[in-house]
Amino acid sequence: MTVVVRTITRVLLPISLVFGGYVIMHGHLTPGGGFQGGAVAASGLALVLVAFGVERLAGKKGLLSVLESLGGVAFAALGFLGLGVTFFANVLAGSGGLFGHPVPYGPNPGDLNTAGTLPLMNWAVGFKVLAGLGAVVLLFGLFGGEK
Amino acid sequence: MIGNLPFVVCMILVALGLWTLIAKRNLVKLVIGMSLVTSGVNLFLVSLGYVRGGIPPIYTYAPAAAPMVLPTPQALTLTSIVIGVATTALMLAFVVVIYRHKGTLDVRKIRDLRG
Amino acid sequence: MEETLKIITGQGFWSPLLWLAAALGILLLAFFLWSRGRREYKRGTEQELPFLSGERAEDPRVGASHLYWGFVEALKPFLNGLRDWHSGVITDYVGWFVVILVVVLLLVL
Amino acid sequence: MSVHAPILAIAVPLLGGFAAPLLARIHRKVRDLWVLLVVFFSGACVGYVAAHILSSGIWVYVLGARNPQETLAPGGFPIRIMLTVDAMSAFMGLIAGFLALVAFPFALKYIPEEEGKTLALTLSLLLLAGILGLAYTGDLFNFFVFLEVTSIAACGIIGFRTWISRAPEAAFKTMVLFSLSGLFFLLASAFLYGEYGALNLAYLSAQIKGTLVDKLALALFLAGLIMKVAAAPVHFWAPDAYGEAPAAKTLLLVVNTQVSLYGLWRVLFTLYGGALSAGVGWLVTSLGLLTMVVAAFMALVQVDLGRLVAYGAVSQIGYMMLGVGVGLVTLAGRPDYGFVAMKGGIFHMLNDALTVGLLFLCVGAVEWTKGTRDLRELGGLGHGLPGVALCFLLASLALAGIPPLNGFASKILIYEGSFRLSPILAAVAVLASILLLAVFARAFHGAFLGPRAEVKEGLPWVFLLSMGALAVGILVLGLVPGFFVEELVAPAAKALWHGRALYLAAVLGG
Repeated sequence: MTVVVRTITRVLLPISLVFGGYVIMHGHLTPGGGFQGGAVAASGLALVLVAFGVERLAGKKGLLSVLESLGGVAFAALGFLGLGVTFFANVLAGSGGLFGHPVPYGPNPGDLNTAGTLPLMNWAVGFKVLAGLGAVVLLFGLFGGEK
Repeated sequence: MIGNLPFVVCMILVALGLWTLIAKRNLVKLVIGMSLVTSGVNLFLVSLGYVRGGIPPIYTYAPAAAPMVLPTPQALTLTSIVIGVATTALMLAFVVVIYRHKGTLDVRKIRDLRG
Repeated sequence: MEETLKIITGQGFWSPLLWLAAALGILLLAFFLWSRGRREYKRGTEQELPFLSGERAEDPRVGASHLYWGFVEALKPFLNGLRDWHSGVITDYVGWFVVILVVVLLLVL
Repeated sequence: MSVHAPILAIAVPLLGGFAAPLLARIHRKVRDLWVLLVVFFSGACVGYVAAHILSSGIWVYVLGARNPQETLAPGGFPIRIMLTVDAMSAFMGLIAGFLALVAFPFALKYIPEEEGKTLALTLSLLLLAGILGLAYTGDLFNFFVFLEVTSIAACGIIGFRTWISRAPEAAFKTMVLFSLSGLFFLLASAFLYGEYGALNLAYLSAQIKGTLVDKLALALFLAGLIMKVAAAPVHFWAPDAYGEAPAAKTLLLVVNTQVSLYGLWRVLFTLYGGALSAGVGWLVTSLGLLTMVVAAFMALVQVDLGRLVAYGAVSQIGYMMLGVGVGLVTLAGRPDYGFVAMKGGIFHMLNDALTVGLLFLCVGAVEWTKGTRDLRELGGLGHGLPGVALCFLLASLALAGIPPLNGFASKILIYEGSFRLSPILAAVAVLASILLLAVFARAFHGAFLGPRAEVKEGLPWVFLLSMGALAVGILVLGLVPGFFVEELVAPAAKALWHGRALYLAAVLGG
């Protein structure tokens, strides 16, 4: 690809990753969440693929698959965390300390930390989607490269 | 009657998707048809939850006592979109592999499995 | 205990163990008849070799497709139609899905 | 811990599936051990759930609530995700658990390491989680989600061997049809959600009165699920999928089809049990007849052993649809013969899982030793593989409904039940059975009889163990069918036939 595309990619990649992280992080407060944020971040990977070619990312296939598995394991494990009550029960919400106190009912700005396991699950899903979509795009690149 | 217009449009989308799946010969176009059906169903779900004059169901800085649209169909739609992405990616991957084996995307030529 | 060994079918019952006992009886009868037969068969002679239409068969294997050859041949038009129906074209399959959808819609409404 | 058994049966394979690729990086043995552990744990949970339900009724489990039995939110409205496990769900769970226990050890030896074994195991665990989820879930949307989980995992399993040109083709076709069926299921759920504002099966069932929207939704449900269960005019995906997937994994695909069939019964009996016309019952019955005849004739002309067995498997779906279809037709009057036919149809699910599973394992063993499944090239394997030949013979006879094996035990219930409704139904069913006997006599003759053929030595003992487990199951179910019919099948059939009120009461109270 031309130098224009490469330069713009260098500028846009960090922005897309940070914006993806923001969407994941605020998933329980504003529109967005794990999947959307992960997809935004994965678009950054796709951009790299287009601008620099498959070779640049080909070595990262193993890393992506590990990240994807880790995301899945973390999500399921967070569900198991609630087993003292019921599966998927939000035991961390309002448990004090880092996780803060129960939120008041009704419209309010909300805090980043008071939702218990929800943001953690968002992060798990976000990484899974980032890695999964990244791997899919990468595989399409690898497939298309040979003839 | 005019309130049902969104539903009619969604059904037209689904029908168009089915038409694409029946009438088109190119595998990639079949995947597009599948996406059309998915979009139709997703739009139908979202339009089900609309409340006249409602605001988005977000509690952050929401005006008090304003009616919100139903959040459940939106959550359902989101799940459905995620599944749709996975399905599309998988189908496109199969299309790529089929093309590498057979060198064609015409459905009439991809019929080793028949009879 | 009676109930665990047989199934009541509404018009009678099915008991596999009873059936096995009957089958055993018939088998014994068959064995008895068989054992009364003549024994003129000589091992190691030409009587052991396979023949096909009076000729010595070189490869006596009967291919799987030759079983029921006549039956399949007689039904050929029907079976060929059935095979053509499974055309392998995905758009046809979706078409049949739409047909089922329409049939069900007409039936239910 | 035991109060969480239903969700653990689903969640542990899910976690196991995600963790398998990570453990494969440590060591392959660790991964294999982990997969076996996960499957055994899930199987134990399934068994525990079944034992508990058969002794003390429906088990409701609400996810994320303060108490697993707290089904209703304040205001008397069920909003949470919940599992509602009755005798029929537990029966399906048992089938899935047993076949998984048989299939996974077989697969560990069957799929070569360099052919994506980790991927196949991961997908199979996800498929198992999806199947158990379908069997246990109590609301429509989760049913859809698990339907799609099984679709994606199943198509991954069918098509992951990308270097074979037929596998991706089968996977693509199956994927298109599976997605369509899932989307129509979702559309139908959306219709009901739009009308009643809920997705919980029990709540919707209490509300449904048979309005126009209800009927439209019923048609969409039926169209989607009939495709997923491989009934006749839309069964085309099944032989492709069963034939091209690795033989050890086809067992899970068979269970996947059966659990979709369970979904169809759940929708018809529980969701629409109060407002159903006899026409739907006749539709299911006639599609069942069409399925069994068409599939039996198609099996007659196959030359590929895997595809032949696949058509045999499709024809068995027809028997289940016939048995339960007779029950649906007579649902209004609930005569005794309707219940007999229902018992036959549901018993046949278990028998079909065992016999078809054993046949596919035999096909896998044949392919493993000879590298081909073409009946024109096979022959004489009975000398080298006596165990496999014996298992194939046993399973074929059971599939064709020869007494005293298990296939006959369930088929006689179907024959006698459907005979009372119309003798033509029973006559067609018997005809299809005779055809199947001819088909499998030919398959057995073509593959195993004839002069001795060279075989690859060293068939793993795990193969024979898995096949032996299924063969013993066939013999036991055949020789003492009364015990299983009374203890397992009758409660499951009753849960559909009479159990709708109990199902509603378990969730809605009162």
